[in-house]
Formats: sequence, structure tokens, C-alpha cells
Amino acid sequence: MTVLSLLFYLLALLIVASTGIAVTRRNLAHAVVYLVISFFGTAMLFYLLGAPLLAALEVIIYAGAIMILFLFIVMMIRLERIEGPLFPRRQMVPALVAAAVYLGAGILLMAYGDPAGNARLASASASPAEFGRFLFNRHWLAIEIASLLLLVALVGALHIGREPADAEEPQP
Amino acid sequence: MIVPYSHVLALSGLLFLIGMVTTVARRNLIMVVLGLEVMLNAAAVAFVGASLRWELLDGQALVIFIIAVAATEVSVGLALVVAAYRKTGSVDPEQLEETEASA
Amino acid sequence: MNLQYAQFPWLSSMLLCCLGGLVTIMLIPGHREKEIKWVSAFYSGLTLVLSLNVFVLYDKSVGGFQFVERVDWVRSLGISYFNGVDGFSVPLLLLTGIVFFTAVLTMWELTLRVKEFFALLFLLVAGVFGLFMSLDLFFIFVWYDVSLFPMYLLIAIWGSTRKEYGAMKLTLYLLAGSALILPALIYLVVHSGLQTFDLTALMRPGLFTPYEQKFAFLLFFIGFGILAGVWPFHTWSPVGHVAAPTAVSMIHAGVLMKIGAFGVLRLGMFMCPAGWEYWAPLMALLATVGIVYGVFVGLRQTDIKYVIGYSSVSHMGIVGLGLATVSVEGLNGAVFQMFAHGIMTALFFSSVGYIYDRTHTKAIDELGGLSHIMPKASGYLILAALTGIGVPCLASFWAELTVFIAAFRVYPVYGVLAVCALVVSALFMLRVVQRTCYGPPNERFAHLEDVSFTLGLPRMILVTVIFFFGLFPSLMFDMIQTASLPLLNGLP
Amino acid sequence: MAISGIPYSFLVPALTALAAPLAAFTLIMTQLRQRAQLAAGVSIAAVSLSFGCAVWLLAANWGMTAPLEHTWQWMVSGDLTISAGLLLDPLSLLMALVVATICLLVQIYSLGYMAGDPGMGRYYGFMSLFAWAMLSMTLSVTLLQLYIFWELVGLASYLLIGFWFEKYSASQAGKKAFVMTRLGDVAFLLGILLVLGHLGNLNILFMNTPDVAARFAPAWLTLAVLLIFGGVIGKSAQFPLLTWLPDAMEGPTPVSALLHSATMVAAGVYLLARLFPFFSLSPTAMTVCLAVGTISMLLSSTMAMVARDIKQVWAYSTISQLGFMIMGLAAGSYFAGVFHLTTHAGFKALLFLCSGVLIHHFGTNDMFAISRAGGRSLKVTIVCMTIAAGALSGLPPLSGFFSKEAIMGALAAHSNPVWLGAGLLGAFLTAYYSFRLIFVLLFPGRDDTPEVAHDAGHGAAPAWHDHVMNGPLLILAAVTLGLGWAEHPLKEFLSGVLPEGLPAAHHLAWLPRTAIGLCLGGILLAWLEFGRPRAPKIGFVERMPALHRLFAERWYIDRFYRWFLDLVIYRLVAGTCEANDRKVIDGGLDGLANGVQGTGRRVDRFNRVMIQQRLGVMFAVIFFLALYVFF
Amino acid sequence: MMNWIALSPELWMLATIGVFLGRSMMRPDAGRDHLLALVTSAVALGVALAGTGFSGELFAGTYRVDLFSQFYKCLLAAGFFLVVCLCDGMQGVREDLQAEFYLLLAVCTLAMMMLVSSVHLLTLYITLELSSYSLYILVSLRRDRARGIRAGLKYFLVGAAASAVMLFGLALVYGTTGTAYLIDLLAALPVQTGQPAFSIGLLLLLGGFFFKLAIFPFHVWAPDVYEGAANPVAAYIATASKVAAVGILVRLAVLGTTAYFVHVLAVLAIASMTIGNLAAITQTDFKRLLAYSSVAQGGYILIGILSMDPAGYAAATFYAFAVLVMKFTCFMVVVQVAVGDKNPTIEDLAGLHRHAPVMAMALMMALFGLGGIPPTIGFTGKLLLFTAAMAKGHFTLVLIAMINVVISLYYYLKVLRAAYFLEPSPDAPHVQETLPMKALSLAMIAAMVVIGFYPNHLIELTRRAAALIS
Repeated sequence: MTVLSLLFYLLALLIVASTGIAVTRRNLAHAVVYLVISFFGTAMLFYLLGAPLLAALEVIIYAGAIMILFLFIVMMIRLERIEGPLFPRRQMVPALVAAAVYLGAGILLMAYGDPAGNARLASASASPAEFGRFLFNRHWLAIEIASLLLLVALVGALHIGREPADAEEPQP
Repeated sequence: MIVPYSHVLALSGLLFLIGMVTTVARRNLIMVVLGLEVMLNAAAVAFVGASLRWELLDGQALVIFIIAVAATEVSVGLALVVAAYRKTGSVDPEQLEETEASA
Repeated sequence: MNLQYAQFPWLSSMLLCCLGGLVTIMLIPGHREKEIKWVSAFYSGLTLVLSLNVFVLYDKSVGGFQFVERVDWVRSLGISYFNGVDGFSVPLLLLTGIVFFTAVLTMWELTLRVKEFFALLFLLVAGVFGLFMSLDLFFIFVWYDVSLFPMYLLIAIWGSTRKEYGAMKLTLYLLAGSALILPALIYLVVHSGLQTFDLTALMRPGLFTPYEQKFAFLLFFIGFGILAGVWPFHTWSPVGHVAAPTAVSMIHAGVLMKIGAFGVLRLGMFMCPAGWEYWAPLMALLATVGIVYGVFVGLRQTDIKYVIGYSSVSHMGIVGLGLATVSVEGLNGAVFQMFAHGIMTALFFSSVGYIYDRTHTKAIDELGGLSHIMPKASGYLILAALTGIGVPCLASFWAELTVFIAAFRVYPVYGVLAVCALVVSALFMLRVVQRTCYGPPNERFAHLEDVSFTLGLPRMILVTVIFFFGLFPSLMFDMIQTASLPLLNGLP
Repeated sequence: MAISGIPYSFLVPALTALAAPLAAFTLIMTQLRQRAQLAAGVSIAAVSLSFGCAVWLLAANWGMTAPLEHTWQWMVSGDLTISAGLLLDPLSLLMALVVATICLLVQIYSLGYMAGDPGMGRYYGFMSLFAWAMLSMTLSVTLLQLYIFWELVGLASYLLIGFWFEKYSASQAGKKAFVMTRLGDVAFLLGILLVLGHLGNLNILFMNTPDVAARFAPAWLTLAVLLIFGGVIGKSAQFPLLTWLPDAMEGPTPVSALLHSATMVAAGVYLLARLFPFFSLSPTAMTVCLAVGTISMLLSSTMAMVARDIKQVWAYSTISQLGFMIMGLAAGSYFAGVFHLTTHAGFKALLFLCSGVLIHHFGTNDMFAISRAGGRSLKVTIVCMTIAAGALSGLPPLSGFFSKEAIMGALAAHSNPVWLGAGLLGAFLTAYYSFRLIFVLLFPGRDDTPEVAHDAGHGAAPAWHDHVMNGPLLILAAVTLGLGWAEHPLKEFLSGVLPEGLPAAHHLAWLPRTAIGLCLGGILLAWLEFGRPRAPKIGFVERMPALHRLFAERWYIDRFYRWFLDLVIYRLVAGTCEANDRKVIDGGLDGLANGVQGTGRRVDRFNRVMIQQRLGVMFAVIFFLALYVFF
Repeated sequence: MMNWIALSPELWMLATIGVFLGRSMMRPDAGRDHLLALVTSAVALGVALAGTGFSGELFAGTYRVDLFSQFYKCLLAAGFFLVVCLCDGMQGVREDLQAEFYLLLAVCTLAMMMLVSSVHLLTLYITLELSSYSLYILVSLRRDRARGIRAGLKYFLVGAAASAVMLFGLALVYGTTGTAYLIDLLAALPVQTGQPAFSIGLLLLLGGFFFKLAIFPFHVWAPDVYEGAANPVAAYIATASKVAAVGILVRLAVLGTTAYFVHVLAVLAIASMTIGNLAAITQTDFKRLLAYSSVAQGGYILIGILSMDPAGYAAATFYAFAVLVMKFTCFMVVVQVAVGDKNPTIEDLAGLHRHAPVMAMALMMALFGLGGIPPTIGFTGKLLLFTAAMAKGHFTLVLIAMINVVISLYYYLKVLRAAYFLEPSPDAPHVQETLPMKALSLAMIAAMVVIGFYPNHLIELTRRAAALIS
């Protein structure tokens, strides 16, 4: 076991633990904060796995923008604490069934899956410049589409979030 | 040498599981959206691992777009949640159905 | 099987007549009912003339498929517009022509949504004609459904007793049948390895293994059997007949039920003779049960149309029994029975329809003494009942007789049972006649009129046909034989 | 025995005889239904033509030695050929003559009887139909052809019995007649099918050749014969299908005279005679026939003894006489049966026509009522009726005597004396009930039986009716008086073409004497009870209430049928079938449909649960399918 | 050098997007917006039709233009145009949001056009997301906000979950094979077919498109969304969106040729058909009924796809066209019958045959087509699907499908009954059949019947297109 692998397992533990804690919080603000920790861990993991640019983006966008947005909303709605059971039983049942099936499939996949996948990964790193060139060489169409996507999100969030002034009732 | 790819996959799988359970089981729309984000993040982990495995950049490129989509998702999703909250005064997903019946 | 190509597309012109009628009616404004009726009568009369023409022009000495027309349709699938008639289909074309024309005339007094009614009727009949003359599996199925779906509207809009229930039951039941037919068709087409829907190519002996034949035949038998009213899939038929308006009952019982038997014959027996032989005992059993069961249930009915409905079940059982004998005699008898029963039941429904239109009741117990008030109408009813009983010198008799003879050779027990059912059939038919036509005249109906000449004309035509083929059955048998002999000789 | 073709000189008249009534029927039914006089004229003209042809044919062929036949192919289906044609031999010619004669006379008679009836056109139409069918049946060359016309005759019978359809009883009787004869016909048809299966040919002359036996296993032969005899039972109203005939008297009286005594019901006997050699091949079956004939004869005699309705008496007597004929034939005497058929046709038609006059005149069927109303004032009628009754009882020198003697002789030749005893008993009973009626009519007592409702409802009839009706009576009376002397010529003529080897009837000297003695005994008994002054006007049977009820209720046969029909057929079998149809088949379908709808509702309800539960199911299913990859 | 001409339909759509982006910033004018949309969408259809002959590999091989993609683009453009046709005087979306409505519609169409051309997993993913998000927002834009938001939220939740599943599947596929090009995946197939990770990944990947096509178990959004969306939006979801999903499913199905996939697809097909048809039986809301019917139609299409041969792909393509026409016709009636922003119930169709005979006729043909009754296009499509499946020996599947067809007829006939012989209450407002609507109905009838009866050309076209796939 190398240092890197040890690091990996530590990060993995951090990510899983913090995510697990996050999703079981009653207080939504706490949940968001724990998730931020998880995303930080993920960012480090990305760095470990040779994606420094992604690590940065993860911190900026995921942990930064997205989670802050969550926090805003939580504050806005003023609903920090949730009453009632955390996992109501009638939702828990399908969730557990799905989880059991998922775990079954996952374990089997680990057991019988790709033997080549057990080879340890060599550490490597993609330099941001190289990555950027690759991205714009090959996937600039996708980038354009992503820009459209963000435009759509903008339009959508604008009109959905804006309560119409006259608070229209459905027409008869 | 870090870890086998399958371990990265396992980590990603576990994260996905957590996200999935959150999406299904939490009775709060914000947590549901949060769960979706976790699932996306899980996939991102897997892509980064795969990208390293084959030493190809396609996987990493995908992660960029995942982040973009995640941003879209959270903005649209939360906008919808807020709008729903304004209509019903609650972020309980069950409101979605109950008012349906009365409408 | 030899093919005689047509000099003139007689068959297509019959179809065109139906479609021409349809289009013409669609172009006439809906309130001009008189014109619509005349146009309908004209076009249906034309189809009758054309079908008669085909009946006369068919060369019995040559046999095989005649008046053949063929145009490639979808080449990649091997579908072609391929028409031709043989000794089996010519009588049925004639039957359709007669029943259609008479049905149109029968509805001369219709006032509700006239345009749509006749338009749908033309569509329905186009399907029937197409099915009888088509030699391409794709088109056979298309025409089959074209002839079925107008039924739903025709019954549900213009019908009577429990019309929506009846229409829905009928339509779903029959389409359930088609749910078996279509897979069977595709199954055969795919397994032939020929990439063609051409019936004449697919009926080559030895093309299908016995297993395939048995399998496909069973599907055809049940699928088409539903339409033919095979027990225990018959319950749609009385309900549907009762609900349907007169002309639709006529066409339905007179022609559509024949499609079922014809389908088994054309698809099942032509392509899967081994399956035919294999399943014949089952067919015979179900047919016999149908014959006996139909008359017994008919005995208990209180609605005339129900009685006729169940008698149709019984009579179609005779067709089934004939087909199940796998013999020339049985086949001849069965096809003749299709024809004879078609005419007979059309007469029956048209008489009952007239009575219902006037008295507004179909309940046997409420009627009575009609022979006084409307002697002609009840005369037609009595004549139809007598034909149904199988009185000699009326068309049905020959058919039933030959079927019995054939059945007696192959399935003596079933033959005996079927013959015995004749007694009960006489009992219940005469019961209807007695309760409706005989007895003291009913005051309620004393003011009603008898059949006028216009409305009497279609019934007269039917009566004439019944007598004509009752006295000269050989005309029909010689025709059918040109098809049944080669078919049976092709069997191993 | 050679069979020859029919020369044109015979073919044309034979076809004319058949075609004329058919043409009349068609014409009347399509054009002349409303024009009674014209219809009657056309019909009578047609049947006269037939009669003339029949006479000419018989005369021209008198003494023929070989049957003539002519065959056309009617239809061919596979290896089944159905042919039609004409068979001219002594039996068919004789029968044709009988039929044509009675038809003609009855139609003339009907001019008076049916005058003024609104349905007269229709009546004559049906009469023509009957004449056509009956004559065609008589001259049929194959058994199937015979069956076809046999059915048509039955149809004519149905239509004529129910002629006054507004009467419930009439329509009911018509239906009953049709269905009961149908029952026999089904057996007949099965017999035909059996024969066809074994011989492949239904030519009557072929069936009558002895080598037919070689093609049949004995048991099958017996079965075939018995099945065909089933047809005879139905048509000739023999036991156990005898109850339709009395009811058939609901029809107009001329119809009863023509169809239900003289000709149609005799068709059964004719069939037996027609296939006599074929029947003879199975002694077992012949014994059964003999037994059936005997039982019918005795049963119906007892019924006749208590009947009050004139026509009923003659109806029972018809059954009994038909039983006699069958006994004669079954006992082995071809001639005896046929001869009795011929004579019976004459005198029984006469009896009915006489009764018709009485009924027409007095508007009632009840013999006591007629008697009180002065029935004996109609001299001609009463005289004719007495003559006919004498013939029926077998009084010499009337025709019935000779034919009955022939039958007795045949019975005496039989090894078992029981049949002869039964025959003699029958003769006694016949004489008793016939003269009971005659004496009741002749000597009205102080009986105060209430009048029964009358059926015809003609009211007072003009005088010309009587004249028109009396003519046929006199002709028939003459025939009854004279026909007995024709026994020997007829016998020679009939046996001219028969295959040899048939047993000849014995002539025992004591037999005629005994028979006449019994006959006179019967008449005497009737005289004592009904005829003499201060007669009690009550029969000996009526003194025994149990027996009287048994006879009056027709031995409960009808009751049994009614019960059987109502309970077994109608309620049990048909009820079960209907319940099955409604509850099991339709119920199953509706259940299926409801089940589908219910499932649909449930599925829809799943799609309305909380969105997260749906998501849970979605995940579970997709990962379950992923799991499936490992199996 | 890139061949920009080959991109002309997409470029035109991009221009349209620009136009409406501009319009959305001006003063709202619903009538002008509609006119503009009508013109641009008609031009888009023209451009797409003109572009059927184009072909080429673009954007470093991530994007392929061929007959297959161009055929689908035509269908998409047609769907866009037809839906725009329905938007005259649209009540379902507030007047001041109509420019945004057309904008999103155009974005969605563009996204789907690109989707069917994508041959790289990344492009595939991002175009799919773009089309999905525009639809989520379109659904939420309904004038009846409470309804729109609820439906939009549900649509979003299911969609996002499905896309997460799909993304995870993408990761598995990419992780096992190391390539994201469909071509390379296809080449790697012989090695990978035995890999459970690959199979599972592919299955999850397909899940994202099953969501689009509303295949069980991803159908859970369909009824609520059809019910909650504005009528033209529901029409768009039912037509164009389905077409695109079929196209990309066909492209991807080539990868899953193992018996496992055939089984899984068969199970999904059967489940979709059955669930869709059963649930539709009890519906009273016409749109909800059509939603379930869409689920069932998706099941039929899967039958063609799981045949895994060109004939099956051609059949699925043919059927996509059929679904477009038939479903559009149904929604045309929905839009015309609806009062204001309401959802029409089946009873609301009463009297249709009297006030709008041509439309009633079109509805009848469409329903018969959906129910698989000849001589409509729906029957021909089903025949092709079943023939393809039968050739691969899936007899039972075909039989079950046929039984489903019968079940479905029950509710189609119920609709027909309402349209043809329910008597409307006298005070109910009734449909006015305008001339353009009449023409549109006639065109639909012609398309359904003529192509149903004489399908030769369309079959040839789809065959040629499908031959390019495998």
C-alpha cells in the first residue's frame, strides 16, 4: 500500500462519511455544510486521480456556487429544521428495496466484474492547458450546447422563480 | 500506483447509493435535489477514475459538463422547489400529490 | 393452382364501386337523405350486378383462381395487391352482393345520420369484398379489419338494446380474434423464408413443417373461429345481433360471420393442411357442441333477435362441422351452408327488423297475431324460419344435408347429435313463429301497415334466391367443387 | 327383374301430374292469395289434371311386369350424387291415383266447406303444395328424394293444421305435429345416412334387391331398418309418437280428411311398402314393426272409445287402422297392407268429409250436440257415414271387409297367435267405437251435455254448399262399396313386379266368420249402450272411471311428453345451457374485463403515489434488471 | 475543413433561437410571436427536408450527419412545425411568456436534432440534458401555475434521477471500454459483450432514453406531466420528444446485441405495453389517457429495437413517424377542444363529429392507428415491428403485444364513442373548425391513411436509413 493509496482510502472515508452525515441531518443548513466537506474531499480526490483542473472547478462550482445556492434557498424558505420522521416508512421501503438490489448488483459486479479493473492505476496528471486544448479541439460543440443549457437554465429560473405580479389564477 | 480502478468505482457506487437513498427516502424536496447532486458527483468520481485508467481525457471532459449540468440542475430544481413552496407553503413532496387530488 | 389473369379488372371494379359509393356519399350534403339513399342503392346494385357477373363468368371447367389481378405493392416485404377468386370465394362474393343490396334497401326509412350510416356501410362492405377476393395475406388482414371496425360505430350509434355494451363486446371480441390471426400470419410468412405475403406461393405443399402448420392453424382457427361464432367464443354474436340495426344485423350475420369460416378455410386450410387434419377432431367437437348448444339456448330466449342469434351459432356450427370432415362433401356443404345461411339469416333479420320498426318490440311475448296485421312481413319471417329448420327445396337444406352426410362418415356420433339438434331447432323456430305471427291479432298493433313494395323488394330478392338455390343446388355445388377437389387432392 | 326407362309417353304425363300443382301453388301464393275463387279454380284445375294423368298412367300400365324409372342428377358433391327422378311401378301408380283422387275430391268439397273464409286463397295454395309434394313423394325414385318430399308433405301439414292460426290450439297443434314428425324424420334421415354409408346408393329399387343384405352386417341392417321405421312411426302417428294426430284435427276438416287420414299419414305405410323387400331382410326389425303397429292399433282404439269429438274418434281410428296396415305389412303380406291403405283412404276420407258436413252444418264437433241438434236430418251424409263406418268395422261387402280380411289372413299365417288375437280384438273395438258414434248420431237421447264451442264458425251456410259437398261424399261412398271387388285384379297388378319369394297370405275358412262375428258383437254392444231406445247413452268404459280417465287422457302419453319437454328439455338441458352461456361464459368474460379494469385502476393508483415512491420503484426495477445480467 | 452546409438545419434552428431570444426582450406580442414561429418552423421543416441528402462526420467525429439522422431531423422539424401550428391563440401559456415559450421549443428541437446526430457519449449526454431542461421549463410555464410547477417539478425529479442513472451507466461503459465514441464502442463490442460492467453500464445508459420514451420503469412522470403541462407542450412531449428518443435508442441499441439485452428489452417492452394500456383504461382525462397510451406505444417500439437487426430498426423508425402523426392528431383535438387552459376530459369530446367532422374523422383515424387497425399507418408500423420480431423468433412477445393492442382498443373506442355519439350538453361551448385546422386535419388523415395503405416509399426510406446504423 503506497501513500497515494492510503490517501485515497482516507479521502474515500471522508467523502462517504461526510456525505452520509449530510443526508441524515434534520437541519438543512448542517446538511449543506457537511456536503461542502464532502465536495472538498472529492476535489482532493480529483487531484489525486490526476485532474487538477477539475479539482479546482469542483471547489469553485460544486462546493462554492452550488452549495451556496442551496444555503440561500434554505435560508430563504426559513426551513432549517424538519419535523417528523427523517425517513418516513413508506418511502423507506422502496428505498431499501432499491438499495438492496443495487448493492446486490454492485457486489456481484465487484466479484465477477472486469478483472482488468483490479490493476492499480498509475498516477498521472493532465495539465490544465493540455486538457483545455483537448476540450476545445474535440468538444467545442458540447461547450456551445452547454452554454445554451445555461441560457435555458437562466431563462427558466427567471420565469419560474418570479412570481407574476398579478398572481394570475387559471383562466376559466 | 494508487488503487485499483474497481476501488474508485466502489467509492463512486457508494456515493451513488447514498444519493439514491436520499432522493427516494427524504421527505423534503431540498434534500431530494441534494441527493441528485450527490448522485451526479458520484458519477463524476467514476469518470475521473476511468479517465485515469485509460489515460484518456474524455472522462475528464465529461466531468466538466457534469458540473455544468449540476449547476443547471440546482438552479432549475431549486427554482421549481421555491415556486412550489410559494404555492403550497411546504417543501413536503407529498404536497405535489395531495393538491393534485383536490384540483 | 392455376391462375387465370383477368382481361378486365372485374374484382377491382367491385371494390371501386364500394369506394366510389363511399366517396360519392361523402360529397353529398348530409341533409339530402333521399339522394344519399338513391346513390347507395345505385352503387350497391352495381356491386350486386358485378358479383353476379363474376358468378356467371367464372369458368367452372377450368377452376383455380380466376379474374386474377396483381400489382406489386410493397416490394421489400413481398406484399402485392393480388386479387383472384376461386370456387370458394365466388359464392361468397355473390352472397355479399345480394345481402348488401338488400340491406341498403331495407334501410330505406332510416332518418338518423343517414349519410354516415351509408358511408360506413360501404366501407364495411368494401372490406368484405376485399377479403373474399384478396390473395395476399397483408391485404386479407387489412380488409378483415376494415370490415370490422365500422361495426362498432354502426351498432353503437344506430343500434338498440344495450347497444354500447353489445358494440364494445363485439368489437373487442373480434379484434381479440385478429390478435391471434396477425401473429399467425407473420409467423407463416417469416417461416416460409420466402419474403412474400403471396398466398399462392405460401400454399405450396411442404413449405411448412407439420409443427408449424399445426401451430398456425390453431391460431387461425381460434382467431377466425371467434368471428364464425364457434362455441365457446360465440357470446358476442347474439348480443351484437340484438344491438345492431337491421341492415347491420343482416350484413353481420349474413356475411361477416362467413368471413370467419372463410378465413379458416382460406388461410388455415390452404396454407396449413396438416394442421387442418390434426385439429379437425377438435373443430368437429366444438362445432357439434355449438350446434346442439345453440338450439338449446335459443329455446329459452324471449327476444326474437336473440333467438336468431343463437340459431346462427347453431348454423355456423354446421359450417364448422363440414369443414372439420376434411372431405370434399363436407367442404362443399360447409361453403354452401355459408351462402345459404347468409341469405336465410339476412331474410330473418330483415323481417324481424321490419316488425321491430313498426311495433317497437322484439319481445316474443308482446307480439302475436302479426299474420293478420302484416301477412307479408310475417310470411317472410315464417319462410326464413322454415329455411332455418332445413325444409327441403330451400337452400339451407342441401347444405345441411351434405354436411350431415359427410360428418356421418367421419364423425358418426357428432353427425347423429347434429341431426338430432334439428328437432330442437324446429321446436324453437316454430315457437317463435307461433308466438309472433300466430294467435289472435293484437289490438296494440292493429293500425300498423304491411310491407310496402319498396321495402318488400329486398325480401323478395332474398326469398327468390333461397328458392332458386334450393331447387338448383347443383349450380352452387359445381362451383364450390372446382375449389374443394383440388384442395383436398393436395392433401397427402 | 329388369328395370326399364320411362318412355316419353309416360314421362310427360307423370311430369305434368307433378308440375301442375306446383305451378298452381306458385301462382296462388305469389298472385292470387286475395282472390279466393280464382285460386280455388286454379288449384282444382291443376289437381284435376294430375288426377287425369294418374288415371291414364295407371290404366296404360295396367299389368306391367317391370318397374319403369327415370333419373336425373340433381346435384353432385364429391362422390355424393343426389339424383331425382320418377319411379313408375304398380305401388307408386296406385298410390298416386289414390292421392290424386282424394285430393281432387277434397278440393271440390272444400269449395263448399271453406266458402267465405278470408284465407281461402292461402288454403288452396297450401292444398296445391300438398298435392305436389305428396305426388312427388309417391313417385320418388331414391330414398333421399322421397325424404325431401316427405318433409315437404310435413310442411304442408304444418301449414294446414295451423291454417286458422288465430286459434292458439291450432297453431300449437301444427307445431306439435311438425316437431313430433320431425322426431321420426330425424331417425329416418339417420337411417338414410346409414344406408348411404353402406350402399353408397339410395335408389329404392336397388335397395329392394336381396343382395343388399350382403353389404350390411346384420346388426347394422336391423338398425337401419328400425331408423327408417322411425320415420314411419312419426309420419303415421304410431306409438310412441301418436299424440300429434288427434291434435291435428284442429285444422279444417277437409284437411283432416286429406292429410290426416287418407294420404299423408298413410305415407308412412307407403314407405314401409315401398321398401318392403328391404325391410324383410331384417326379421327382428319386422317383429318390432309388428309390435309397434299392434300397440298403436290397440291404444288408439281404446282412446276412440271414449272420445266425444267426432273428428277425434276418426283420428284415433286412423291411427288404429294405420296400425293395422303396418301389422299386415310386418306380418309379411305386402298386398294386405297396401290394399288396406287403398280402401282405408276411401272410407276414412268419406268419414271425415261426412263429419265435415255435420260440423259445417251444426257448428260443433261434439257428437252428442250434433245428435241433439238433429244430425240425422242430413240424410245423405248419415247414410254415407254409416256405409263408411261399416267399411271401417269390416262389414261385408264393403271395401274394408276385404282388406281387413287380408290382414287377418296374414296375421294368422304368423307363427305367434298373439298378433292374430290382438288383430281380432282390434276389429271388435273398431266396430264398437264406430257404431257408438253412428248410433249416437242416429238416436239422440235426452242427454243434456252442454254444447262445446264450435270451431269453424261458419254459421248458416247457403244450400249450394251442401250440394258441392255431397258430390264427393257420394263418389267416395260408391268407391267404398265397390272397391272390395277389385281385390284380386289389384293383387295381381301389385305382385306383377314384386320379387318372388314373399309369403302368400293364408286363407283360413274360420277367420272371416270369426272376424265378422266379432264385428257384429261390437256393433251389438254399441247398439245396447247407445242405439236401442232407453239406451243409457253411456259406454261400458265410462262406468269404470279409472279406465275412462286413462283412455281419455290418451294413456298419459301426452302428459309425459309435456313433462319431458318442460322439465327435461326446457328447464334442465336448455336451462343449463343458458345458465352456462350467461353465467359461465359471459360471466367469465365480464369477470375478465372487470379484472382488467381493476388492474388498470391499481396501476393508475401506483402512478399517483408520492413521486419518491415511484422513484424508488424505478431504481429498484432498473437495478434489478442490472442484477439479472449475472444470471 | 468542416462542411457547414451539412449543419444547415441546426444552424437554422440556432438562428430561430436567436430571433426568439431577441423577441423575449421586446414587448410581448403573442400574435406576432406565433406568426414568427410559424414562419421559422416552416422554414426549419423545409431546410430539414432539403437536408436529407447531407452526410458527413463533424466536430472531430463526435457528430455524424447521415440519412438516419437527417430523417429524424425532418421528423423533429415537422413535429416542431406542427406543434407551432397548434399555438394560434394559445391559452396554455401567458401572453407575455410566449416568446420564451417558442424560444424553449426551438432550443429543445435543436437539442434533439443534435441528439440524433451525436455519436459521442459526451455530446449525447449534453444534448439530452439540454432538451430535457428546456422541456422541464416548458412544462412549468403553464398559465395554471400551480399545476405547471407541480408537473414540472415531478418531471424534473424523475428526469434528473434518470439522467443520474444514465450518467452512472456512461461512467461504467467508459470505464470498461475506455472510449466514448460509438464507432469505437462498436468495434470493441466483441471483447466487451461478456463484461457485466459493460452490460450494466449500457442498460443504465439506455435508461436515460427510456425516460424520454417513457418506458417502464421510467414512465412514472408521464401521466402527471401530460396532465400538468400546457396542451401544446404536452403535444410536443408526446410527438417530437418521443421521436428523438427512438432515434437515439436505435443508435445505441446496436451496442446491446447479447441475449441479456434482448431479454431485458423484452421485459421492458411487455411491462410498458401492459402497464400503459391497463392504466389507460380507467382514465377520464384525455391527456392522461394519451400519456399512458404513449407508454404503451413506447413498448411497441421497443419490440422493433430488440429485434437487433436493420429490419427492426427500420420498423422502429417507421413507427416513430407513425407515432408522430397519430399522437399529434390526438393532441390537435385536445388543443382545439380544450376550453382556455383546461384539460379536456373524454366527455368534452361530445359532439365533435357534428361541429368538427373533419377533425373527428382525423381523431378516429389516429385512434385506429394507435390501436393498430388497418389501413392506417399505425397498423402498418405494427406489422413491420411484429414481422421484424417474429423473424427473430419472438412469437410470444408478438402475441402479448397483440393482446395489448386489443386491450388498448377498449379505451380508444371509448374516446371514439365520446367523439361520435355522446350528446353534448347544450350550453357547453363547442369547437369551431377553422379552415387551417380543417386543412391540417385533412393532411393528417391523408398521411395516416395513404402511408398506411401504401407504405412502400416510407419503408424503403427507413430501410435505407436503418442500414446505416449497424
